[in-house]
Amino acid sequence: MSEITKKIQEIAREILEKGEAEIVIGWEKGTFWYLSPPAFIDKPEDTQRLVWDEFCHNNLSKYLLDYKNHEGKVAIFVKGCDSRAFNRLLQDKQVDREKVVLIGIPCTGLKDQDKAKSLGPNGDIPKAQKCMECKYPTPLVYDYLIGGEEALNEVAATKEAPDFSDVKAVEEMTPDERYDFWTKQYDRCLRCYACRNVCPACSCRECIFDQTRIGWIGKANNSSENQFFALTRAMHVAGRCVECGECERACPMDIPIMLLNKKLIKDINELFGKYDAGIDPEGKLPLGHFDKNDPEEFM
Amino acid sequence: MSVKEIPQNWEPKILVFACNWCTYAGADLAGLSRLQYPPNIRILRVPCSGRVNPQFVIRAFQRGVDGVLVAGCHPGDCHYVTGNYFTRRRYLLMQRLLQYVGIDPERFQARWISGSEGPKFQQVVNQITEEIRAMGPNRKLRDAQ
Amino acid sequence: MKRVGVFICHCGSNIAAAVDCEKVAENAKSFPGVAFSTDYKYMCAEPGQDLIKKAIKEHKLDRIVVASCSPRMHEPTFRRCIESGGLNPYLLEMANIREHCSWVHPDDKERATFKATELVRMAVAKVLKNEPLDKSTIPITKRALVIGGGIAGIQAALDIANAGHIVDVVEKEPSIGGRMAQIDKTFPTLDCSACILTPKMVEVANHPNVNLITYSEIEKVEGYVGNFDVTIRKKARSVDMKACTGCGTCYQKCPSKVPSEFEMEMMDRKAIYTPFPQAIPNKPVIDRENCRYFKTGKCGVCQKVCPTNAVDFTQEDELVTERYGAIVVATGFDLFDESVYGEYGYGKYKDVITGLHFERLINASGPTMGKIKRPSDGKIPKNVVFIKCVGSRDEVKGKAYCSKTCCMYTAKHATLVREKIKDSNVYVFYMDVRTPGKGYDEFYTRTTDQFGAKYIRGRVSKIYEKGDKLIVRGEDTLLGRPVEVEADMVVLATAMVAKSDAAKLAQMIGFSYDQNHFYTEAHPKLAPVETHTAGVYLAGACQGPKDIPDSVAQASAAAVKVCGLLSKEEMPTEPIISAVDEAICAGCGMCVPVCPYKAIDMKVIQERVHGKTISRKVATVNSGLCQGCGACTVACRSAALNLKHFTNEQILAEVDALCL
Amino acid sequence: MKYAYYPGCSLSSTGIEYDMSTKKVAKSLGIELWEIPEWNCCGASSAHLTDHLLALALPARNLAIAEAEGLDVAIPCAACYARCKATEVEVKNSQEMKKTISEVIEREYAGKTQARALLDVFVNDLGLDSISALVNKPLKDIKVASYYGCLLVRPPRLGFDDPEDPQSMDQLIKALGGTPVEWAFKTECCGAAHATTKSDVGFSMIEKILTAAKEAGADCIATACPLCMNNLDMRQSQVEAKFGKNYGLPVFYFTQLIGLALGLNPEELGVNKHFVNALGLVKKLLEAEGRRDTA
Repeated sequence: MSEITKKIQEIAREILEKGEAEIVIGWEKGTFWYLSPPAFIDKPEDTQRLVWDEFCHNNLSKYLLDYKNHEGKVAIFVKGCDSRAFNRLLQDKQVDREKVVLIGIPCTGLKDQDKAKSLGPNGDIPKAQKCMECKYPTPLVYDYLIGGEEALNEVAATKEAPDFSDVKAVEEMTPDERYDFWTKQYDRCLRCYACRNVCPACSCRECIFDQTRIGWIGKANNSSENQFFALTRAMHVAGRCVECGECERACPMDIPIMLLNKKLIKDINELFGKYDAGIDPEGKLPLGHFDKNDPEEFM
Repeated sequence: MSVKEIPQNWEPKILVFACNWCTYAGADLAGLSRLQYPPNIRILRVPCSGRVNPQFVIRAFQRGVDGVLVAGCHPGDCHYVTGNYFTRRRYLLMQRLLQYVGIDPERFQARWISGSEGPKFQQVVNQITEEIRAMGPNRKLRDAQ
Repeated sequence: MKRVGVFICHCGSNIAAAVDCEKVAENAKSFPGVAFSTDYKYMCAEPGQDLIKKAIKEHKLDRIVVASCSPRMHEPTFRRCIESGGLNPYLLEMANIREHCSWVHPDDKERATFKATELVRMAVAKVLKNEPLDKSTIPITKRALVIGGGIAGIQAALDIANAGHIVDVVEKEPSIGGRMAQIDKTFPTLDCSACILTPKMVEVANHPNVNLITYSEIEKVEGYVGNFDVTIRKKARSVDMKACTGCGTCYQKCPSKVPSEFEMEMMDRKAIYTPFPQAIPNKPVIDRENCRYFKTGKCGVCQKVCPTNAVDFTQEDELVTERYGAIVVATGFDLFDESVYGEYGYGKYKDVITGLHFERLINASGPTMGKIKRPSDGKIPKNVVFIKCVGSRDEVKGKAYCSKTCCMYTAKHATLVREKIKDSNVYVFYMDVRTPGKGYDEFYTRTTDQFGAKYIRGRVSKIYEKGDKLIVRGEDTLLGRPVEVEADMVVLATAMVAKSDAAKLAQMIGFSYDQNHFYTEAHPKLAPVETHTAGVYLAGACQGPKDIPDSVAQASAAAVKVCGLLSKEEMPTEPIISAVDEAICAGCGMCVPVCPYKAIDMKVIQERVHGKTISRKVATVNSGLCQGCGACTVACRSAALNLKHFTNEQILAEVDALCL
Repeated sequence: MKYAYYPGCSLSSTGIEYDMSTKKVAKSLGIELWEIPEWNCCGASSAHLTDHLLALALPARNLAIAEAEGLDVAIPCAACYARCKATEVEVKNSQEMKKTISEVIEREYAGKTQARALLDVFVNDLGLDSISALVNKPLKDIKVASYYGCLLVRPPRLGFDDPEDPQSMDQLIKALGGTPVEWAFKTECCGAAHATTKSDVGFSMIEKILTAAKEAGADCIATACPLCMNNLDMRQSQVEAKFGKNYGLPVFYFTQLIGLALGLNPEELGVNKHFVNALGLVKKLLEAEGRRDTA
């Protein structure tokens, strides 16, 4: 890892020195050993703060939204999932490809932060769930690549495919069991909207959950409103979720948000044919087009 | 949910989102033809089934509706050419998502009913009303009130 | 405070028999915002409407709910009523307590009354959020475009031009005239096709209001009703239209021979050519693919012999953009690819031809000067077999539909063979004989009775060559016996199919077509010449197989629609359309592909953020195109798009009211 | 490539050379044929005229055995193929029939196993390129009239080729180095059993086919049906006598022609078992081959 850290620092320094970008967004070590929060570097000498380790979870693409009105270029590091998120923003017309320098990092998978916290630095910390199901560990779009083509091939070999066993387990419950399961989950929701705030598919200027004048949702924190939030958020990212798992990581109440997202991914694939979001920014979105031969169940 | 739990004098309340050009006209035709059905449905007129935001459906359950039907023109017959094809995609997904969070499949349904299908309108309303009556009041997703 | 007036109609006893209208009116008084509530026997009648108008004044009502029959019936009536009472017509909501209540729940007055009350409560909740809407107008460009210069296009252009409007006719080929120009005689009168077509061609060409744009194609169509911006590609003719006198010296001298499309390749034309002698404009074009000069750089004979120096090898395609108020699509048809029927040997046997070949064979200016001769050896055929429904009514190999014209033109052909070759035998294999048209069945009867064509009901199973004969084998299903005919020539009545590029044009303009690529009319009965796109009309066989009288009738119908549109300076637009809240719109563009009318575009707006001016993209709705379906509102996650009169707020209010 | 093999009764009697050549050729081309154990009659001609259920149940039993094995069935005889295909389609499209049939034959049959004509398997599964790659004695200068008969490519939509103007056997002949002749009698009825019961009708039908093949310039006829073979081959001399003609047209199963082109021994292919001398043509072919070799 330290070798990659060195390369990251070098390339970041070079980019800033050459003026290729005014800001480089990467990761640095945080308060705890198991956290590597994002770092916003604008001076070449600060690039030594940058690191790459198994805890560089934050999806940096989302931060580009903060630089929408920034005149100069911004450079960011992208893992496979960050690059899908970048494509997501590109497809949603939220970023300008010309204004971003992408530095790809082939990623062999990160470690579970929560487990790390409880097991300690010497424990055998397992991979994060999202990484165990990662179909795209290598960046799909980049201007520079850490480790070159070789690393790309090496990492590509580690790719996994989600088997949706967790989704299937929920599907196999009775309706009442399912309802109880989800009620228990969303009764914990604080409606802090952290899941929304980190999500690269959530790029609205004004989220409907903040639109009190229309009255989509009340401010009360109760099961009914929480469930409205859960279902609506899920439908809003349907066909658009890039599976970066940031929503679930950001959730302070450990709500299994990806379990909803993955259900929609599974259904979209079964109903409308194979589709992975954030792969082709020019393609059609599953809910943005239709096929006359879609399954007919409403006769 | 067992029959015992159904309160006395309870009547199901079912919301029907009907597109103006087909299903609303189909319901009008059922009326013109004097085809009787139980008075449990409330029709909400929208221009096209493609106007029905899934958030309206969840809201209805929150507020205490026992069942929701989204109905529009048959695929290929949409007054707005393609609206119902999007409806079909959206609600194929939405239906599965609702079931996934525990809503019984009978509670949310979607159907194509044309302006000439008065009898089909009657038959669909009869069927849904009976199904929901047998299940009792919906308590899922409801506001605590 | 909003003041809602509620009016419950008895509809005689239609509602009152099953719903306690007085009670509903009484209940409504307690609904939030209701300032006045009453019931009356007939709300739609004059006294009922007066009651509403009076109440608006007396009780200072600012929005109205009428609970009566279906809004599909009387919404316009009550909108007019409250408008004359001084309110904006869109401040009305209706509760349908007849079709959706009294008529379907006649036996349970208590519950029907309860339901009616709830329907009224929903309507009141909605009307409280209604906004006054105004019809706006869009200007109409007083110029029409006709695409296709066949008989349908010519007729439509003439009718529009005669009504005093300017019309451009765009034709792909070097001459107008279309399929009808290829046809020899027309059924059921047997008058010469050219004799009735060419005067119309001349008329349209000389009409002061008509502008012919031949050898040109539609490149791009933008805009909407009243304002279509159409880009036309004028293909390089290589001949200066102004200088050319049409003397014909060039094509007499041209050394490159090319099979003539017009003559169904039974005759040659030159590389510089007019498709047929009566072509309009009667000025040649150079077919560059086959021209020796363009292929080898050597030749230039035409240029040398041209007395007016009109030949110009350097001409290039020219793109022109023009604005039109309305478009008539009259692009015609193609013929089915008959080689699909291997057993009939089309393409294998020279003397198996199509009906259109036959038209040229029998035409006095055709390859045989009107003498019916077999293509293989030029002999006069004695036994001629006609096979109908080749490609039509055959779901397996061809098209499921009936091509409509084949029965009649086959009867015509049979008559002409018998007339021209006295000792001939004519056999017609048919599935059914369909002759619905004025004088059609009489014509068919003459074909069999007077001209002695032998009609055999049954399909042909195979055709094969035996010496210089074609053996046609089939079944006579009426006799239940196989039949075999030794024929000298076989004519296939091939199906009419849509133009191969029909779908492309429809997508470009933005209207729909069916599985056979025929253009879809807005309503099969009540709007047969309109498309779903306002301002675009259909004429002729591009909409479905049609004969000449039907094409001409439809063309005139389309012309009337165009004239109706162009007779106005501007047209009102329905105010129930989508609108974008630019402050909220993030410019993601999800709404664009779901709009069936291409009514949503992205535009750039400028705004000040933290003292800096920035520009960003937002969606914008074209009020001329938007039809108010609301599909975009659901595609928009942040509800930046909203549909007027069916807003999110209104629908949520209805849902909430239902559950109180 | 493995298929269940349903030879049917003709292939163990009058059509034995079809069976011999099929097995030989399949082996050479690398197709494994698993003969359905204890197969029964497909019921052709008699069953479907008398009892619909019986007509479906008979082939269903054979198909069910193959289905249990997870194999599609390759069927040489055109009549067996037609009956099996009819059964497959009807069972596949009717839950009710599926149930009834399974009860009658006391086996599960879901219509999953497909009935495939042997010609279809060779041309479309194995492919013409794979076959021509193995040809070492091309049928050079041999003009063949491909005769499909009435059942092989029918009914429309269910078949593997154009029902009126089929091409697959012609293409196969081309792949073998031969020349298919253009003729219009590819799917003409051979008269079936009429030659026996109403010989004047039957014989005139055979005469038409033989005359057409001769006039088209064919050296021989290729067929895919044992009954067609009977009529065209066994009855040929009778037809010649009756109509005063002289055809001398050898008739081959298409499998025999493949075998010859692959260089297999003609006798192992049963070429010596025909009524109209076919060995003569083979000899001519071999001699021509020899001349080319020495030249």
